[in-house]
Amino acid sequence: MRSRLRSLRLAGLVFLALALSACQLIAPDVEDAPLNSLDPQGPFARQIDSLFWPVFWIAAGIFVFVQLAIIVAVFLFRDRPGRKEPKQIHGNAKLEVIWTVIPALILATIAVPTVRTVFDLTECAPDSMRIEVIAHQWWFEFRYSNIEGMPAGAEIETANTMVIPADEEVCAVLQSEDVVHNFWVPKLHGKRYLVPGQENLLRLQADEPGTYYAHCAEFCGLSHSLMRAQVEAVPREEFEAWIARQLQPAAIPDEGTPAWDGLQVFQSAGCVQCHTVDFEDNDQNIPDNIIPREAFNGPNLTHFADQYRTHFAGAVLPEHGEDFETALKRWLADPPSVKPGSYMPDLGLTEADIDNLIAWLRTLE
Amino acid sequence: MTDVAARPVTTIYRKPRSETGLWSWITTVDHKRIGTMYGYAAFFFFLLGGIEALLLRVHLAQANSEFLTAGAYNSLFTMHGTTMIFLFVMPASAAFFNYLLPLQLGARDVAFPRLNALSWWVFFFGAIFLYSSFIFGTAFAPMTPDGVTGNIPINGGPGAFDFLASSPNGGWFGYQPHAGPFYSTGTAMDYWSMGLQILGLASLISSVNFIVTVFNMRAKGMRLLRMPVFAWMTTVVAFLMLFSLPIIAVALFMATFDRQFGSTFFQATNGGDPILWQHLFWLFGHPEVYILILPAMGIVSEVIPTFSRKPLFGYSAVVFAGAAIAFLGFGVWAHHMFASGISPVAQAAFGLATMTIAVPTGIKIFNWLGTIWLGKIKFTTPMLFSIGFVAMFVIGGLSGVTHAVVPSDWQQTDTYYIVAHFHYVLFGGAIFGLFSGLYYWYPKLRGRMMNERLGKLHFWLMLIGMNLTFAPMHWLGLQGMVRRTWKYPEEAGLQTWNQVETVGAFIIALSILVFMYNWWRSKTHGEPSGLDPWDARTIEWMTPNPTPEYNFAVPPVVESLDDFWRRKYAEDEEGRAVRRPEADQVIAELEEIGNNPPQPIHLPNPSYFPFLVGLGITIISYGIIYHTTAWGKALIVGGALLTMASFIGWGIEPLEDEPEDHTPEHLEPAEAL
Amino acid sequence: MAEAVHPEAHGHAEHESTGVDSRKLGMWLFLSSEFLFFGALITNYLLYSNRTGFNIYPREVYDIPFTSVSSFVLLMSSLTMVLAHNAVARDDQPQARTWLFATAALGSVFLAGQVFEFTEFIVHYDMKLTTNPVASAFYVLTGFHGLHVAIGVFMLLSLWGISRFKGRLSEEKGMNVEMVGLYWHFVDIIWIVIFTVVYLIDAARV
Amino acid sequence: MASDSHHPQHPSISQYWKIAGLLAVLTAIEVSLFYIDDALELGALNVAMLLILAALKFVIVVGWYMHLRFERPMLNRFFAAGFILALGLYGVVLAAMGIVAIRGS
Ligand code: HEA
Ligand code: HEA
Ligand code: HEC
Ligand code: CUA
Ligand SMILES: [Cu+2]
Repeated sequence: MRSRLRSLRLAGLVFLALALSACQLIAPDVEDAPLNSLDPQGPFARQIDSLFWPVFWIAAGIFVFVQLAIIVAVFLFRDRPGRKEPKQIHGNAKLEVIWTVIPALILATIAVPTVRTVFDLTECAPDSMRIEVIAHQWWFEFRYSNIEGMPAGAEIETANTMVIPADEEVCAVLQSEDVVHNFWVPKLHGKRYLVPGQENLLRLQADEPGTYYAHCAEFCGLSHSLMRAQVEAVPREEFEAWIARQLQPAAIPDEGTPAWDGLQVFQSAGCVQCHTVDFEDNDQNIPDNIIPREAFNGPNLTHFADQYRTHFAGAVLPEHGEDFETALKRWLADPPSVKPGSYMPDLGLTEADIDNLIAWLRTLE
Repeated sequence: MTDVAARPVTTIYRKPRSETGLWSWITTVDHKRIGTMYGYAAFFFFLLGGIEALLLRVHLAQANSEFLTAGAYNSLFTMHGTTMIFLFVMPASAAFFNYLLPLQLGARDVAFPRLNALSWWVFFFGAIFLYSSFIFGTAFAPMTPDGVTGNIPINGGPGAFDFLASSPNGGWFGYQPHAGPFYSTGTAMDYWSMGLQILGLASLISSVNFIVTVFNMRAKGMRLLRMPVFAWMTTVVAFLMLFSLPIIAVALFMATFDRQFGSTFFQATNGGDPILWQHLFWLFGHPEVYILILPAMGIVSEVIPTFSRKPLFGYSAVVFAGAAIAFLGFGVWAHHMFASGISPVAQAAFGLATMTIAVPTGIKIFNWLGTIWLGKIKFTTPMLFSIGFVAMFVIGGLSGVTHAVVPSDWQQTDTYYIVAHFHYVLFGGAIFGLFSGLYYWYPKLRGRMMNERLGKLHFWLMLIGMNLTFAPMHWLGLQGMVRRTWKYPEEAGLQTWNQVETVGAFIIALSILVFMYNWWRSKTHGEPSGLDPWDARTIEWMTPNPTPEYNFAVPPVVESLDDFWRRKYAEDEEGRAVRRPEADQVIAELEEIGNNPPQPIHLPNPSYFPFLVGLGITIISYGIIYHTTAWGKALIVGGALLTMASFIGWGIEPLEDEPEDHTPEHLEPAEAL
Repeated sequence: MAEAVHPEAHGHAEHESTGVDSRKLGMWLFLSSEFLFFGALITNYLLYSNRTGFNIYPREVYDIPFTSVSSFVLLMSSLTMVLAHNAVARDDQPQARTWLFATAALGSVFLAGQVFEFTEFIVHYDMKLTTNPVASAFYVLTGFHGLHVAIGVFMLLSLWGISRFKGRLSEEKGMNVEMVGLYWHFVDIIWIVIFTVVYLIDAARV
Repeated sequence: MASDSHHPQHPSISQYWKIAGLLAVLTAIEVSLFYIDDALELGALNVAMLLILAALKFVIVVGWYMHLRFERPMLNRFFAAGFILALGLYGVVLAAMGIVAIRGS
């Protein structure tokens, strides 16, 4: 009696485990899970998805088979009063062959589409648009050059927001300035490392215009968890308009405005050591990026307030429910308290400095 | 046999110089004592690693949590992973190898008792060395933009426990160049690379020792294919260690040279290649995961037949499958690098190679099922843990196969889906197996039984707790929860399941407390076990419990697989087991003779040189970290002198006192160097 | 079940063992694992020496005649080693001692050659450990080989010392000449590989 | 088992000397090949010949000086296992890493 109870409990538990895993499957899709890898929004992600599910169900089938076998065995062959000593069976060659061959066949079935998909998804289409993705501790930089509509030699740099045309293949050229990072836009494709000294390629394509979130997935230091980005897919015309806008230099604000004061702070407080702003021809020769770019590079702020750039600082600010202004204040006041280890130091700005800076930064559309 | 038993018992055996007290433990060369020390140390580090995990879980229970600083968080998961793998599962397996291998082979000790002590002491000092980073280590913020190291103490951001951030923080696989000199300034990662180096040395030494033991120390009649499966898995693991540890040794040396002496093997700034580190690490790292699981599989292969009262189904298939897993395990390392940009040909090849491992693993699973099938299953605590092993390991194995599907892995890699995979194989696998073994062989250690009711409570709490903790991780990973993430945003919708996991982790902790209570109480209150508490099958149960110092008073002669069972049971014409009428007498006699050896037995002398060599090596390692300072150089020289002097002492010291009379040669442990 | 305490087990009955001395078996196992150790170091060197763009490559600075001589010295130390072992086997203790010492001496000559080579590279060609990964790989590979030789010399001298101290060498217990010999020859064959793969072949390619 | 029973088959002292002579000759050929290559540009052939010579020396030292020829086959197998494993694994590493595109430094 007791042993029966016990095996019942065991069976119950195994079922609990089963139920738990099942729960996970039917649990309502969190509407706003921005990095949901089960919600493909482009052909590449979809191809992976349609490879994953069959494999998953095969695995689930094997899982159920094994667990059921355990439960049945536990139930039927438990020791109860009067049960005879078992036959001393040492094995069975036929069975061994069966359970060697069947799994091998199942795996062979999985292997074929696996290999095909690997080759399908690796090589960028030769005519696809190339966008450089450069990882820094702890933000992504995107560089555009040699793109239709851009004059030769021109270059566009953005931070944390990658704008791409929807429904078109884009080839991301992945590089790193420091350590190994891992670029992941779950709804568009799987991950790819960004390795210093090496170039990797990743195909991206979104069916529809929209915002697709990205995250650095390889551990890359203190603020690895705050190294995010967003991919903004826009219709073709809007993309071209965006390129045109990005090619414009920044305007110099009128003297006397808060924005003008902000620009002065930008120059005097040391921001120009790391940040670049491409100004329209000016006789003031505003210096920028004093530390050589090869040695260190902060985000290019020329179009900081571009309409697509809803987030900044590794796309972690503004945080949920926070408005842009407050977040920017928080950032400028003490970056390392927001992003531990951030290379952007606390420059000891006064509140007035910060307000002026924000006024100026807001003009950088 | 009667003639032997009737012989007057004269001298018992030559005693080691000190039998009890600290000194006896420091100088012991007895494989059982060494095994015991390994076991306690491993469990201690399990608690530390577990407490680290609990801190991580408390932190992660909240979106955007600021319970821990980022620095503390990074150190904690690094030390959690490193501890669990190198300071818990490996030494816990070593504890079982040490305690059981000679007993299962019918030997008196391992082939090289002093080298065995050396492995243990090197491990012990290596572990202390690694953990001393919490006290001596330093971690600074990355270099400032102008290329000058600021020696600015790490700003861990908001949160508590920042003082923990001085320990290694590069993740358990220490990816370069992040773990290199430019991005992990301070000494924290030096402690990591040197610490693992020392620990690796310990395992390398013991791997040679175990292989030689298996090939040269078997009792009469114990052919290779009559060895218990656990002994087989020990052999396989020893080969895995023998061939994989030198690789990590080189990788760690290279990392150390980068960090200490200015080479740039992995530093891209000067033409180094970070991918080389990944290859070398995983060339070791993947065999390593089979080093972690195969001992547990060996344990399960002992427990399941015993409590099914049937021989292991397909013994040789199980053995060969273990060897096949090990062999194939060398050829799949790059499945940890599917996203690293290796060529599609390599990705496809490594994906396929990885899948093939499911075949031999499946063979094991199905043979265990075949063993309980038609058996007469007794649900003792060890059996529950073994069944739990099979059930849980399969989950982890199957998610492993989904990683082997390369494009899927591009989505899964570096997410909690992977974390789920490896906790199912490691916790559901290795840990369940190890606990199964602890309950099963406890009587050998103490001569008493552990409490079954508490044991079952432990099992059920642990099973529930582990599923609550690790099952939701599959889901979270697919929902986009990245690994090693200090903060996840509120809007990511990940918090609920994270909270469930945290609750689960505390249920596991509770189950461990139950276990600890049971262990401690059973020492005095457990029922006396007698010689054969489980009606067991293998010959390690032919010695009295607790095991006498000399193991077998009279070396056994083996005639078949499961020799002990054969002595107790015959088969009727249907093939059913029938207890021999003389079985009880056999046991009584074994007990009697086991406690009263008919002949004097020579045991190897204790030695303090292994302890000193371990100490010397560790001192050198400290010296290397601080080699730029005068006292660092002094430590190197001092440590080297101590090591060399100890080796010379070792070489001169006799293993045994000159024998007065002849002992059977094959029982006498050999000794080298 | 009389087998449990088979009285014959006390005698010299056949038992399940390979018949190979445990120390010897252990040494061979250790040596075979050393292939993985040196293999990684050689791989490391080959990888970087085939990469372009470094300012200096070890192959540009090798002094082949010099290294050939020191390779020859190491090769011949294998001869003296095997003669020492042979002498011990014949129980010719004085000869054994001589050959042991000769082996240690030849090993030391090799080491001295390496020290000279390193100094030469550093001082004349400014190729330091820190110069670039090929240089580092070269120093670490040959350095670890040198460390093995040095440990070998230490063991040889210990044996020699023990034999002077005790008057004789015993093969029965403890460290013995055969074991050290195996180790020594192994270090030699690793050098055979290094000399060919690292010095001759790479240099030939320039 | 301290001493093995195979000693009688071991080479004699004079054989040891002859082997050393052979090794010396092989080394001499190696070194001269290196110089011949400078003159004749043998390329791959030269590499092949050097590798064969090294393999010969390797086998001779292992087989005769280390007596592996005269030992139980088991030792041979263990030793070969490490060697072959190392060749295989590192060969794959080199192949895999050669294909990776490098940005040059
Ligand atoms: C005990 C340790 C252990 C074990 C046994 C395994 C077993 C396996 N592992 Fe796992 N693995 C880890 C520990 C382990 N792993 C760890 C620690 C990591 C992460 C390291 C890190 O990044 O920190 C990892 C990561 C890891 C990755 C890399 C993921 C990534 O980072 O992107 C992959 C990819 O292929 C993988 C695959 C497998 C496979 C295929 C098996 C197979 O051996 C499983 C085989 C078993 C079964 C399949 C179940 C039983 C079989 C049957 C019932 C037969 C029928 C089945 C079929 C036909 C499918 N593992
Ligand atoms: C054998 C290996 C092993 C084991 C057993 C565990 C056990 C656990 N692990 Fe594991 N884990 C790893 C190996 C293991 N882990 C590895 C390799 C990593 C990767 C690291 C990396 O990324 O570098 C990892 C990473 C990892 C993470 C991911 C961190 C991240 O990516 O950010 C998490 C998060 O939840 C986690 C949780 C847990 C939990 C809750 C347990 C629990 O099961 C722990 C249960 C144990 C206890 C709770 C101990 C009992 C304590 C007490 C009873 C307290 C009382 C004590 C006293 C009174 C003294 N682990
Ligand atoms: C030492 C270098 C350095 C200095 C000086 C510096 N910054 Fe930064 N700044 C950075 C870096 C690096 C980042 C990216 C941080 C991240 O996201 O992790 C950054 C990010 C930013 C961002 C967010 C950009 C985006 O799109 O994500 C703004 C705005 C900014 N800085 C403004 C300033 C201002 C204003 C000053 C001067 C008061 C300043 N910075 C001084 C290095 C610097
Ligand atoms: Cu960049 Cu993580
Ligand atoms: Cu793996």
